[in-house]
Amino acid sequence: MIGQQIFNGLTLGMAYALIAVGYSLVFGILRLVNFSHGSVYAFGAHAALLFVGMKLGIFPAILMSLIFTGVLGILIDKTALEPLRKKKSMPIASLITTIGISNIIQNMLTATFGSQKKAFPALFDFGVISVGKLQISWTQICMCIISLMLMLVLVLLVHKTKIGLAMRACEQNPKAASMMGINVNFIISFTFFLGGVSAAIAGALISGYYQIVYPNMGYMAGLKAFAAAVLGGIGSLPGALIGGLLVGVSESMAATFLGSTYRDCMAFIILIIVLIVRPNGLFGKKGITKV
Amino acid sequence: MNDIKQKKNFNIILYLEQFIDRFKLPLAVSSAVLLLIFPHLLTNQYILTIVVKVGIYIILALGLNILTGYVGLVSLGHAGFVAIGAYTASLLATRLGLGFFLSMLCGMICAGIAGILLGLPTLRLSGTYLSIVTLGFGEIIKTIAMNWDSVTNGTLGVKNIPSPSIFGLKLTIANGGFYYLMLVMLLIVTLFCYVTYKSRTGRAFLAIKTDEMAGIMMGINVTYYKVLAFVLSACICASAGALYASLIGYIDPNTFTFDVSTMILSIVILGGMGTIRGMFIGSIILITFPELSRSLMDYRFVVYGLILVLMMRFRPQGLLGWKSQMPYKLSKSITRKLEQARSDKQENLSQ
Amino acid sequence: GCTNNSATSSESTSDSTSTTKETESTQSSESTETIKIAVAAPMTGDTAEYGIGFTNAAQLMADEWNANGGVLGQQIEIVPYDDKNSSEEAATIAQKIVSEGDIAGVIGHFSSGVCLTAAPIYQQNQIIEISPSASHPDYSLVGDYIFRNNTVIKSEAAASIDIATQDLGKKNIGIISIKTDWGTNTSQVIKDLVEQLGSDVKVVAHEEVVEGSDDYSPAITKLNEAGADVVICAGMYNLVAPVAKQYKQINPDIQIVGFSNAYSQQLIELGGDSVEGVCFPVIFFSESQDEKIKTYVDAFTKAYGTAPSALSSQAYDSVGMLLTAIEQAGTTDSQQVRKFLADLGYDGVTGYTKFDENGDVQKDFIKVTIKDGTFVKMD
Amino acid sequence: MAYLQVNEITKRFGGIVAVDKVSFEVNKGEIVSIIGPNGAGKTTVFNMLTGVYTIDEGEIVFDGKPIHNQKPQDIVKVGISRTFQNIRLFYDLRVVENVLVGTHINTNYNFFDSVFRTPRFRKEEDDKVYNAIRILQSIGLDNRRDDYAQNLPYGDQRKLEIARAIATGAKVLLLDEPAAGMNPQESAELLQFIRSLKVQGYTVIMIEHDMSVVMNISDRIYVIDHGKPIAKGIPSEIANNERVIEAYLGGVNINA
Amino acid sequence: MLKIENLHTYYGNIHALKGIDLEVKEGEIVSLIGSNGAGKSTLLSTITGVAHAKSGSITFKSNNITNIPTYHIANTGISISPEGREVFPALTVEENLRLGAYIVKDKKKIEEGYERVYKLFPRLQERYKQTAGTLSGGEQQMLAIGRALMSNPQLLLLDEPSLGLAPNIVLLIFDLIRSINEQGITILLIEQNANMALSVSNRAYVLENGTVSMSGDAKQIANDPRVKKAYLGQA
Ligand SMILES: Nc1ncnc2c1ncn2[C@@H]1O[C@H](COP(=O)(O)OP(=O)(O)OP(=O)(O)O)[C@@H](O)[C@H]1O
Ligand SMILES: Nc1ncnc2c1ncn2[C@@H]1O[C@H](COP(=O)(O)OP(=O)(O)OP(=O)(O)O)[C@@H](O)[C@H]1O
Ligand SMILES: [Mg+2]
Ligand SMILES: [Mg+2]
Repeated sequence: MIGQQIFNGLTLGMAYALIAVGYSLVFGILRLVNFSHGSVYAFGAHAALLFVGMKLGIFPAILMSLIFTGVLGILIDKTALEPLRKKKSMPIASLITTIGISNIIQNMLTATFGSQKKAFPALFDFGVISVGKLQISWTQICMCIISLMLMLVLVLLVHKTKIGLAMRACEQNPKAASMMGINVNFIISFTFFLGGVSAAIAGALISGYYQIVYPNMGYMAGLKAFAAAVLGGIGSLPGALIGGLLVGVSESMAATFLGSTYRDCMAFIILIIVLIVRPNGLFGKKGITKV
Repeated sequence: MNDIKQKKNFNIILYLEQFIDRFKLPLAVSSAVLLLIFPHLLTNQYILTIVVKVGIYIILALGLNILTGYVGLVSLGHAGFVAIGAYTASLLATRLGLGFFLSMLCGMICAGIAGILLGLPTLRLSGTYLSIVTLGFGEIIKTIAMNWDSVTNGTLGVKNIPSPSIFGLKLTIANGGFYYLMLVMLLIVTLFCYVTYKSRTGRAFLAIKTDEMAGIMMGINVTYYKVLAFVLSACICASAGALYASLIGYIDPNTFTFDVSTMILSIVILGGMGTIRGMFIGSIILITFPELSRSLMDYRFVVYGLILVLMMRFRPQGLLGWKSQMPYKLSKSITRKLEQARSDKQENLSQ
Repeated sequence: GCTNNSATSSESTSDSTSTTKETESTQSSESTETIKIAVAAPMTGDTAEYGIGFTNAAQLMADEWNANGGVLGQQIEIVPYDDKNSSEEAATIAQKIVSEGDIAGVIGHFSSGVCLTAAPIYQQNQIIEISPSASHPDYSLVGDYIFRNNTVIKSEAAASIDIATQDLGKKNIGIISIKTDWGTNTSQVIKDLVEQLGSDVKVVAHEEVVEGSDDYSPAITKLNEAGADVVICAGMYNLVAPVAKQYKQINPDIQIVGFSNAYSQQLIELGGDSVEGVCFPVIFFSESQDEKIKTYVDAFTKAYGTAPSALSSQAYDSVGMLLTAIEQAGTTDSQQVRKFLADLGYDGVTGYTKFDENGDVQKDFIKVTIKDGTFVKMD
Repeated sequence: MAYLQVNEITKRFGGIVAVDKVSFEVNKGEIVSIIGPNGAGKTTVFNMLTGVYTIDEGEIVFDGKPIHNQKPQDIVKVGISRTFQNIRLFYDLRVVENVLVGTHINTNYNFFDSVFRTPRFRKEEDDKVYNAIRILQSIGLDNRRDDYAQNLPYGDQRKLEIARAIATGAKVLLLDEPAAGMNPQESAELLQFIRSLKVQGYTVIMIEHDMSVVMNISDRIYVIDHGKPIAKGIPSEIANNERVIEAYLGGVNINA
Repeated sequence: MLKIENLHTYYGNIHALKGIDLEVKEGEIVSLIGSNGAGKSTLLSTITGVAHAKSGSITFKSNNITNIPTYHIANTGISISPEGREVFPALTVEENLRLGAYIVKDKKKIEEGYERVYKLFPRLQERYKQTAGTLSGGEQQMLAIGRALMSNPQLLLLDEPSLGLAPNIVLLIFDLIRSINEQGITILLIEQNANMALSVSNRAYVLENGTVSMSGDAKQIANDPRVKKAYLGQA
């Protein structure tokens, strides 16, 4: 049973990791916890549901939802966050703004789609394979593969390309970055686009796995993914992956040994323990404290 | 254009401050009278309930403001402290029949201890890392409240929490007593915050917020002040929690969700963090708005979110979050001493 | 959004018919044009669908009355209040309703915990509350103005166990329940009842799960390891469907028994093939051949696009009972109405209803299962 | 033994030995300068003296007591205070409040006093404010008392840092490039001010690249390069030291 | 090449530049001196679009560049070593330099840039993998200057380049200013070390309280008694 539970946890962890990437991307450039990300994820899932309903075929539908959600990300940045940056406001103002945005998106979803849980078609449903006593479904395997690929693409993008270097420069010192000829607002919007796309991928994959979609789906998952991102060292993409897996497995273990009702705080207990030992998360860079 | 507008703003703030400074006494007296007779002007219990709720949220915001507005530690889990205060007080009141004030005090002590337990290990954390730990704290407290059935009654919650009473007089919304109780507590907390800020404690808080390293180099014991801020903040929020529990008469783990934490934080930021005045306006707006907009139904919280976004968009420093433009206030004795020194010097020169 | 439309459309027809009814208002009541009935339930948030369902059902009932001239010669107005299914909101709402001064009665609050917060306020201010969904035994004990049109947990749990043990003939019961006041209570009641049964039926495992996570695999794995051959699922459709789905992946033979609040068209939509064979006891069955129910279901489906759920139907009947009591009392004075309500025998779509001394009801259960994607009576 | 005695302190960062067995001593009332090329390890020495960095080897003895590896806030209490190479003021506070924060440690009223506004609180608070204003007057910042530190020009910010360090009541001041960003005229004024500190009995240790300041004011100078001490002596000796000229002064002619 | 007319800049309500007129001709070294808070850095910020000009105009190579986004300005061939160094603290020395050449498309040019900077400041080559935030103050200053050189600018703005540098490096910097000017780069220089600045410059402007109080030939300015008294520390 332990084996099965660990595997359950890993799949769940992949789901968290997928969402956590979005937090890390935006945090990695703005030092901002984007609380609207959970809602953007729910939006992505609903968009996919909507386009699937239009009978475009499942993959075109998902592609459409990726684009729409990416655009939503840009929209959030352009309408609400960029003006704040222009005013050089405190970071916390942006945080509150993202909470507001989260409210707007989530309640708009409820108002248009209703609060009830809706069925989502299964993706990659090629049945189950048994390895010894383990039952592994193809959906799970595909989810893992796609997450890993996404992660790899993003890591390469951030660390090996010029735009990635620009992203890191903007995070460090936006003023100096613009002096170097970097269009900071474009880079930030681009990051939000990536965040939106990753949220939509997460939305489609996770909905396809659980076959459920509802406006509030990003709430708890979002918080835990955020915890996972921080656990791994927020801003670090591999950190998001490891953090997500760790949270997933520990939840699964908690559910097994303590009972499912404790699982929601498991992510946070692990998080607190890790942070006390490593204040910047597992892969987080230490802040520069030279005086 | 923009600059001219800002220039005007600046003058308005200075003018406003001078105005308030000059008419301190009449303003204070008239608002006190207004607040005191308020329940007699209005017999509508619903409105009175809302007003009390606004008051409770002001206390909560004042509590969080110590930590976030002054020390710069952003907490996303203050619902946890509220829960500790509310649960401790209500359990003591319902199970042991303890009086309101005693049980509130116990709630505050428990929250204070929780403040230490949370504050100490997280000293090394900063920024987002601390915020997420506080968030986790809030969730953990909620989970404990949900699962520790034998004590907290689990998801069934605590029912029939008695109203506070003084000398056998039950303070309820109906007889206005609850309102006055809220008023007194609010006054005490406000004064407490005021005197704390106007002392070396307040300065140490601000120093830690703006530059922790420089603060350390001034000999400030950062550990002590951070933990102190946690404790004060926790105690104040716990007292509000106890008050809240006896207002509603029923609590369960879902009373203390993440949304409560973000609500308190939003009040602090929207009002203007690091100010006392801001907490009042922030709470009034954010608590009354959802009530006023009931007719919007489904779109109520869409509009609520919109308000948050717009307010931040146009006043990111918070509605009343300006820095005082008045000269630094010196006490009379200092002015006298300085005058003295100056004239001495002049004498010396002329000699 | 549909509620407003139907309210206005029915108004035009009312004038012509109002004269036919000969109920004059004896009571003091001021010159208010309408009699207001509050529906207080979650209209936003996770459980908004239930509140909206209540409102829709209440509106349907009001429309029917209004078409026949309303009550006491006045039109009936349904006023929705959103409590977000939160106790604190509910307390405020209750205060607001009390302060309005012209609310003839309250249909609602959704979950038991919320009801328990609001009920004392209504009781103190002598306002009638009928909850279509509260099932906690304490709820109706709050006072004599507090009623419910839902069975208490115990009777429904007994019915579920009966399905599991008698109809399905299983011995090893697993319980999976949501961690809410209702879920906790229900699972406790199930355990107690099973224990009383004695014999060789036993609860082999009990897992509690929280809402807001869609991954139930750890709990399911545990239940399966424990050897459960039937699982009683104490949760709404949104728990039953994913549990069925995830359970059938690892054990296709598992039998799942639910409760009446899982009885909703969405269960089938959400669960697809996996919910085939899920059974539960209901007091309202929309496929029923009963004329009254048929016309109701048709009207509801026409107005709102979906068939009514069990809980909505209970709200529908609750409004009917309240209006009947007002009509009988000849006044909206709640003291009077309360008396008539307490003595009322009402034959509605959710069966014959008669309140006992606490304000509780006894209902007969129909056993329903899902077959080929539709609800059918069990045989 | 000297007032402040530093014995062979060493600091490593990964592979880099930033400070390698540096020793020096400072007597009461002296002005001692530490100079050396960029990246020589001067600021690191200050960071070790004030407890920002723990030292890997060696010892620091102040007034007869070892103070290495004590917490920074305790070292301030012992009486050593500093300014920063990259200015670190409390930008949201007013000028006078910045100085008041400096008085933090030698304030004796407790939390209770401040909550109940006891006479003790009032008296001490008044004393502190008065004291702060006097310090500002002495450094020539009195006219900017009510301004927020943020709005000061660079040079005034440097002065405010010094004022804040003095306010801690420390008798040893560590000044890290106090004249950076000042024009020759302003440096000359600063020089006067530091001299006046000496007169008042302060001990000053200074890092500075402006030779017109260093050579005119220092009682003694220590030179380090690549973390290692390379010379020490009075200004005229240093100005003519071959190694120092080669590593640090280059072709700059010093009129010491 | 660069022409500034009647420029006004505000920080909120602080009027920092009160009508500046200034010109830099191609191939010149122009220095800008003035006491603390005179508005020198503000002028550079306004040129680079970091601070917002309220009125007046800035023309560069006969294009109006007033208040256009900072990144555009970098693309026109203006590069800056700003006040306060503004390095990217968590990025390595090498990455910082790479960012300096962000607008350069030609890979070979970038490689040449590295070589040039490393030859100039061997210290930076020693530390090319170190994160910039942990460099010493002077090392950071070298990095800021090196980074500004990476983009092969036509106009180089230097804000107190000698700040915090050792005397021998200061000499090096001034040599550098001379030599890159000879390579055809126009330079606008802010210095507190007015003596040396004036000695390398063709022309100079003296800023006081947000206005130009004096301008002219560098030698002439250096010999002006008021300048001597106020900025050169010579009575
Ligand atoms: N935290 C750190 N991590 C890694 N290296 C460091 C750290 N702090 C300092 N260094 C290195 O140690 C050396 C000494 O730095 P320090 O700041 O003491 O120099 P300095 O003598 O003050 O130079 P400057 O005159 O330029 O300020 C430098 O090479 C620097 O890169
Ligand atoms: N960000 C800012 N906000 C408000 N005021 C500012 C800001 N930056 C500069 N100032 C003010 O603008 C004026 C000009 O400052 P600026 O930095 O341009 O001077 P400077 O000549 O570069 O001085 P320094 O030699 O000290 O660098 C000063 O009075 C300063 O206080
Ligand atoms: Mg240094
Ligand atoms: Mg400057």
